[in-house]
Amino acid sequence: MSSLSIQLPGLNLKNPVMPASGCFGFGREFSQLYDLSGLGAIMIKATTPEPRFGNPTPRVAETPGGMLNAIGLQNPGLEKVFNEELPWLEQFDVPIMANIAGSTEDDYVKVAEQLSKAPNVHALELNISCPNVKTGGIAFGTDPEMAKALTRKVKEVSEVPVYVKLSPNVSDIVKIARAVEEGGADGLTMINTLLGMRIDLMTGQPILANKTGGLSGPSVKPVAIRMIYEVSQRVSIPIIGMGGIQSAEDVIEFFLAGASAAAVGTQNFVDPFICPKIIEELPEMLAKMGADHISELTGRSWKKNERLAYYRP
Amino acid sequence: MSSLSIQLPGLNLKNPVMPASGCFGFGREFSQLYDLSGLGAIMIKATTPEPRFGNPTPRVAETPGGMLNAIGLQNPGLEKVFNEELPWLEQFDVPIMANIAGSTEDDYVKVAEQLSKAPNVHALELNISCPNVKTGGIAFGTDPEMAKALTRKVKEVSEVPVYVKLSPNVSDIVKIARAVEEGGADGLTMINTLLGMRIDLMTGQPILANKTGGLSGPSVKPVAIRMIYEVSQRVSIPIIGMGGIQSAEDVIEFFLAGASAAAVGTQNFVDPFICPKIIEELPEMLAKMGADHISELTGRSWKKNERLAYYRP
Amino acid sequence: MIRQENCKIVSNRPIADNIFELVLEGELSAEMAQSGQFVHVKVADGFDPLLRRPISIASINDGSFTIIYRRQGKGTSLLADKSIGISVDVLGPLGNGFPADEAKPGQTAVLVGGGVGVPPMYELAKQLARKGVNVISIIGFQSSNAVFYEKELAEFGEVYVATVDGSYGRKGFVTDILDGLEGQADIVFACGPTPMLRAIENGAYAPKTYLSLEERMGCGIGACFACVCHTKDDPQGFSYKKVCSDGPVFQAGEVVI
Amino acid sequence: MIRQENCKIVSNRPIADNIFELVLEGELSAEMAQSGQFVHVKVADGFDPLLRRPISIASINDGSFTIIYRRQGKGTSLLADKSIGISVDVLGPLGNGFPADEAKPGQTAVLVGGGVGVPPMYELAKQLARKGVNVISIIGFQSSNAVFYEKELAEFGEVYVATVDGSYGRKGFVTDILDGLEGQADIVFACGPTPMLRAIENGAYAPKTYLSLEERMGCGIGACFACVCHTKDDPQGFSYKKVCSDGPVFQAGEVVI
Ligand SMILES: Cc1cc2nc3c(=O)[nH]c(=O)nc-3n(C[C@H](O)[C@H](O)[C@H](O)COP(=O)(O)OP(=O)(O)OC[C@H]3O[C@@H](n4cnc5c(N)ncnc54)[C@H](O)[C@@H]3O)c2cc1C
Ligand SMILES: Cc1cc2nc3c(=O)[nH]c(=O)nc-3n(C[C@H](O)[C@H](O)[C@H](O)COP(=O)(O)OP(=O)(O)OC[C@H]3O[C@@H](n4cnc5c(N)ncnc54)[C@H](O)[C@@H]3O)c2cc1C
Ligand SMILES: Cc1cc2nc3c(=O)[nH]c(=O)nc-3n(C[C@H](O)[C@H](O)[C@H](O)COP(=O)(O)O)c2cc1C
Ligand SMILES: Cc1cc2nc3c(=O)[nH]c(=O)nc-3n(C[C@H](O)[C@H](O)[C@H](O)COP(=O)(O)O)c2cc1C
Ligand code: FES
Ligand code: FES
Repeated sequence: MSSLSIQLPGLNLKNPVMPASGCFGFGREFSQLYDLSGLGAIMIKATTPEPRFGNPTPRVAETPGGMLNAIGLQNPGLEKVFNEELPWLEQFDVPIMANIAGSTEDDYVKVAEQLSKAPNVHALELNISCPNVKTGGIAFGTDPEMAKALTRKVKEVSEVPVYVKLSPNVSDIVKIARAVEEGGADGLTMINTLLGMRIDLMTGQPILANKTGGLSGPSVKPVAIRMIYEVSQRVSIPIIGMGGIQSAEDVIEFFLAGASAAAVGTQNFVDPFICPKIIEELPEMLAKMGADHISELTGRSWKKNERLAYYRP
Repeated sequence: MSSLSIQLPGLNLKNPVMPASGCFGFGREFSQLYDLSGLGAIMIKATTPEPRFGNPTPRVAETPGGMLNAIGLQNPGLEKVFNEELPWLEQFDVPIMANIAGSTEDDYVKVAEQLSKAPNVHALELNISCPNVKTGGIAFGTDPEMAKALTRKVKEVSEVPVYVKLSPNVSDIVKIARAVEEGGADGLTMINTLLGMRIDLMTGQPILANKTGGLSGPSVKPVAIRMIYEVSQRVSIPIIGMGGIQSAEDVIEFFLAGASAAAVGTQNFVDPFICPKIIEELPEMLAKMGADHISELTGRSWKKNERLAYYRP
Repeated sequence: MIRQENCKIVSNRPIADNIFELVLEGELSAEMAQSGQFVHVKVADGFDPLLRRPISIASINDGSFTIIYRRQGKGTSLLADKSIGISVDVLGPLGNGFPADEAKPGQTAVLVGGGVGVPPMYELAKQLARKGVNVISIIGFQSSNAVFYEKELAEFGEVYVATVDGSYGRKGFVTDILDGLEGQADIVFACGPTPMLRAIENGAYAPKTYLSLEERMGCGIGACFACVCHTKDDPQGFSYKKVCSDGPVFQAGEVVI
Repeated sequence: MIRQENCKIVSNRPIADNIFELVLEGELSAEMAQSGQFVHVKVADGFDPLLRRPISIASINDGSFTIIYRRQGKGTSLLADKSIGISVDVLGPLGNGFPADEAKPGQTAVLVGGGVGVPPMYELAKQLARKGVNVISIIGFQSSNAVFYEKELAEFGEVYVATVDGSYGRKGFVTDILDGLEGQADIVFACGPTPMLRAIENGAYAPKTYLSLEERMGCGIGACFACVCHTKDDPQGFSYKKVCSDGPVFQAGEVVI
C-alpha cells in the first residue's frame, strides 16, 4: 500500500493532494501540462444553476505574499458542466469533487441534485464562503443556522457525500463547523479566502473592479493552520485543508494541524506543475519524519506527548 | 502649515505616523536610535492593572510575509507605567496614546481612569482585540454589545478621548465599529492581529508556546485596507489605520482607504528607523500625488468621481 | 506546447528610459511561433513577489528569445536588476499571437505599437517581411527618451514615430499618423494601451485589424478566469474570451475592449 | 551604540558541513566591544523572509567583523548564497556579551562552545589571551564533518573537541570533557544549545559561569518582549530579563534557562 493513499467519505484518493476549486478550471488547461490521473482528486470550479459571467475586470491583484481575486463565480452553468465538462473529465482516473454555489437554497439544491449523479463526481463541496458575489455565498457561511439548514437540504438530495467549504471571515469558526456537522456534512474543506482589498496609488481607487476580493496564497497560511487546528479537535468529520500551500512541507503542516488531505490553490498559478511535484516529494518527506503513512500525521500537533522523529529539512 | 499635521480627538499630531502598541515598548529602546519628538504620537505597550509576565516562550514565529506573536500582554502594570514610563516619556514633545487592557470591565476602567490623568497621555486606546490572553481581550472585541458597554464605561472615567482598537477576527467589522461609536468612542484604531498558528515540522508541535498567536506584517495589509474601507464609510469618527505598513506608499494606501492617521507595528522590528523614514518621505509623495495636505487623501477611494492626479512611483 | 524552463540570461540592458531588452536562452524558444504570444515570468524565487509577470515575446531566435519590458513596479524592477548568467523561471509560450498569415505577400501591413506595445511588432515585422509583405511601422511614445526599436523596425520597412510631447518624431498619437496613411493598409496589427486600441478599432483603418489586449492575470493559461472579456456579439451576456489563452490577440470586433 | 548599516561582504565561505564564515565590512565594527554580542541581519530585501536573523559576532576586526552561521532554514540559506561584494543590512551590535574583565590575568578561563555556539568563543579567547588569561577551549559537535575553528582557537590555548558520534576528538559531550578538568577553571564561559547550558549551570564547574542564551526574537533591541525569561530569584513572578538586550549573556543563576 502506498504511504499516500487516503480514504475519505466518497473519496478513494491515491494521494492526498488536489487542486483547489477555482484554481484549476475544469482541468482542461492543466491536462496539457501533465496527466491529471496522477492527482488525488480535482476540485472543479464552482457551478451555479445558470451560467455566470462574473465580475468586471480587473479581477485579480497581487498583495504581499498573496493575491486577491474577485472572479465572481464565473462558470458555464449546471447543464454545460454536467453535459460537457464532467464527461470530458471521465477520461482521467481521478475522482471529482464538485464545488457548488448559488444565491438561494434552491440554487444549491438544484446543482447538488444533478451534479451528484455524474459518475465521476464522488463528493460535493458546498461553497458557502465565496466572498465575491452579492447574494448567497458567504452569507450562508457566516451564519451557523443558515449553514446548517443548507447543509441538511443538500444532504437530502445528494447521492454522494457532502463537504462544506468554510469561510475564514468569521468570529468563531468552530461554531460554524459544528453547525454544518450537525447538518449532516460528511467533511469540511477549509479555508476559503479572506476578504481583502488593495488600492492603486496611481488612481486612488481599488484595483479590483469589484473593489474587495478574496485573499489567498502563502500569506493566509497561518490563519488556515490555526482554524484547522481548532476545528479538527472539535468535529469528528475529516478536513481537507487549504490556504497558502506551496510545498510538500506545507502539506505536512496542514496534516499536523488536523487535515486529512490538502488542496493547492494559488500556487497552481505560480508553478503549474506544483501538484505533481508535491505528490512526488511527499513519500521521501514521510520517510524523513519516520511516518509509515501520511494519515498518521493528521492532528499530531494536538495529540499530546507524541513528538515526531527529529526532522531537519 | 505642514502638509502632514493632523488634528484628531485629543491628538494634535505633527504628522500622522506613530509606532503601534506593543511594537515600541515604552519608547526607551528606540530613543537610543532617534529623537522620539519627531513622531506623530506613540502608542505605548498595553497596560493592565497589575504587572503581567505574559506567555511562555517562544512568543514569536515568522510566517510568509508576516509574523505571529503571543506576548500575552506582558507589562509592568499600571503603577509602574504611570509613575515611571510616562514621566520618562515627558522629555519628548510627543503625545502618548495609552493602550489599555484587562480581563474584566473593572480592569479597563481602573487603568483608563488613572492613565488618562497623565499629562502626556492625550488619548486612550482600548485594546479589546488582543488574541493572546485567556480572559478578556478579544472576547470584548468580537461581541458588539460587550464592546459598546465597555466603551461607555471607559468613556465615563476617562479624561481624554477614547479610541477603540478593533479585532479583525470578526464576521462583521462594521457592526462592532458602529457599536463602539454608539458607546461613545472618539475614534477607532484598526486592525489588531489576525489569529494564526505555525507548526514546526521538526517537532510536530506549534512553534509558539501559546500555540496560537496574532498575525501581523505585510501579509495582513489587504485585510486591514478592506476593513478600514468598509468601516470608514459607516462611522463618523476617525480611524488610525495599521496592519502591514512598511512604507510611505502603504501609509497613503491606508489614507485612501479611509484612515486619518497611520501606525507602524511589525516593520519597526525589520527596520527600526522606519517611522522617521516614512515621515521624511511623505511630503514628496504628497507632492507627486498633487495633494496639498495628507488629510485630503482620507477616504478618497470611496469618494467617487475624484480620481487622483496621475502618479507613478 | 507550453513549457516551464529556467532560462539563462544572455543579455539584459536598458535601451531607453526605464526600458530593458532581455535575451533569454531556452529550449522553449523552439515552441514559439507567433509574435504577440507572451511568456509568464517568475521574477524571484519565493513569494516576493508571488505571481508571474506576463511579457510579450519581442523576437524569436534560434535557441533564445527576446523580451522588452518597462521597469515599473516591484516585479519588473527585480527583473531589471538581474545579471547575465542568472536563470529566470519562464512559462511559455502562452496565448495566440498575431496571425501573420492573414497578410498576403505584396499586401501592405501597418504595425502599430504604443510604448511597451512596440516589442511584439518587431518579431511580426520580421515574419511579414520574410514573406514579402510590405511593412509600415508606426510607434508611439511619451517622449524622446522613451523611444526604442525605431532602427530595428526600419530593417523591415518604413517607420514613423510619434511622441506625445513632440520631443521626437511627430507630435501626437499613433492614430494621427494612421490617419495620414489613409487607404494604404490592407491589414493593421496593433499593441498598446487600451485607449489606443479602441481608437484603432473605431478608426477602421483597414479591412482587417488585429489587436493585442492587456489584462491583469492570474494563471496565464486559461484556468482562473481572471482575464476574461465579453464578446462583441453578446456584450452583456455569458459568452466570453480569455485574454491569456484565447488572446491576447483578437480581431477587431471580436471582443469588447 | 546600535547602528544600521549596509555592510559589504568581504568573504563568505563554507568552513564545515553547512557552516559558513562570513566577513562583513562596516563602520559598526567600531562599536563592537564584546564577544557574545550579536548582530541582527536582514538577509533579503522585501518580506521574504520578513524578520532579521540574530547571529553572534565571532570576531571583531579593524573595519570588519566575522560571523559564523549554520545554513538551516530560509534565512541562513539565502545568506549562504550571497557573494562577495554584495551588501547586507546589519543592525548591531546588540546585547551584552561575555564580560572578559571577569577573568583576571593569570587565571584560567574555560570556554565551552556547542555547534554554532562556538563562534563567539573565538573573539572571547582572543580578548582573554591578550590580557594574559589562560584559555582552555572545549568545543562540541555532532560529527567530524561539523567541526570548525579548532585550529583558530588553538592560537590562544588548549582546545578539546567532542563529537556526539565519536567521529572526531572525544566521543560524547562537552560536559564529559569539562568533568575531566575538575578544579582547573576559575571561570567558565559557554554558548550552545539550551540542554548544554543547563548541564553546565548544574555542573558548577567554576566559581563564576557565564552563559549565552538563545531565544526567538522579534526586534532584537528590547522593545517587543518576545525574548524574555524569568529571573531565578522569582521564577514564577513578574520579574524578567530580555535575552536580546539584557543578555544574551547572563551569569549562571541569574535567569531560568
Ligand atoms: C499579454 C501581456 C503582454 C505584456 N507585454 C508586455 C511587454 O512586452 N512589455 C512590458 O513592459 N509590459 C508588458 N505587459 C505588462 C506587464 O505585464 C506589466 O507591466 C507587469 O506585469 C508589471 O509588473 P510589476 O511587478 O513591475 O508591476 P506591479 O504593479 O508591482 O505589479 C503588480 C501586479 O499587477 C500586475 N500588473 C501591473 N501592471 C499590469 C499590466 N499593465 N498588465 C497586466 N498586469 C499588470 C502584475 O503582473 C502583478 O501581478 C504585458 C501584459 C500582458 C497582459
Ligand atoms: C543571540 C543569538 C545568537 C545566535 N548566534 C548564532 C550564530 O552565531 N550562528 C548561527 O548559526 N546561529 C546563531 N543563532 C541562531 C540563528 O539565529 C538561527 O539559526 C537563525 O535565525 C535561523 O534562521 P533561518 O531563516 O535559517 O531559519 P528558519 O527556521 O527559517 O527561521 C524562521 C524564524 O525562526 C527564527 N529562528 C529559527 N531558529 C532559531 C534559533 N535557533 N534561535 C533564534 N531564532 C531562531 C528565525 O530567526 C526566524 O525568525 C543565534 C540566535 C540568537 C538568538
Ligand atoms: C482565482 C481564484 C478562484 C477561486 N474560485 C473558487 C471557487 O469557485 N469556489 C471555491 O470554493 N473556492 C474558490 N477559490 C478559493 C480556493 O479554492 C482556495 O480555497 C483559496 O484560494 C485558498 O487556497 P490557496 O491559498 O492555496 O489559494 C478561488 C481562489 C482563487 C485564487
Ligand atoms: C509583538 C507585538 C506585540 C503587540 N502588542 C500589542 C499590544 O500590547 N496592544 C495592542 O493593542 N496591539 C498589540 N500588537 C498589535 C499591533 O499594535 C498592530 O495592531 C498589529 O501588529 C498590526 O500592525 P503591523 O502589521 O504593522 O504590525 C502587537 C503586535 C506585535 C507584533
Ligand atoms: S489569467 Fe487565468 S484565465 Fe487568463
Ligand atoms: S527580541 Fe524584542 S524584546 Fe527581545
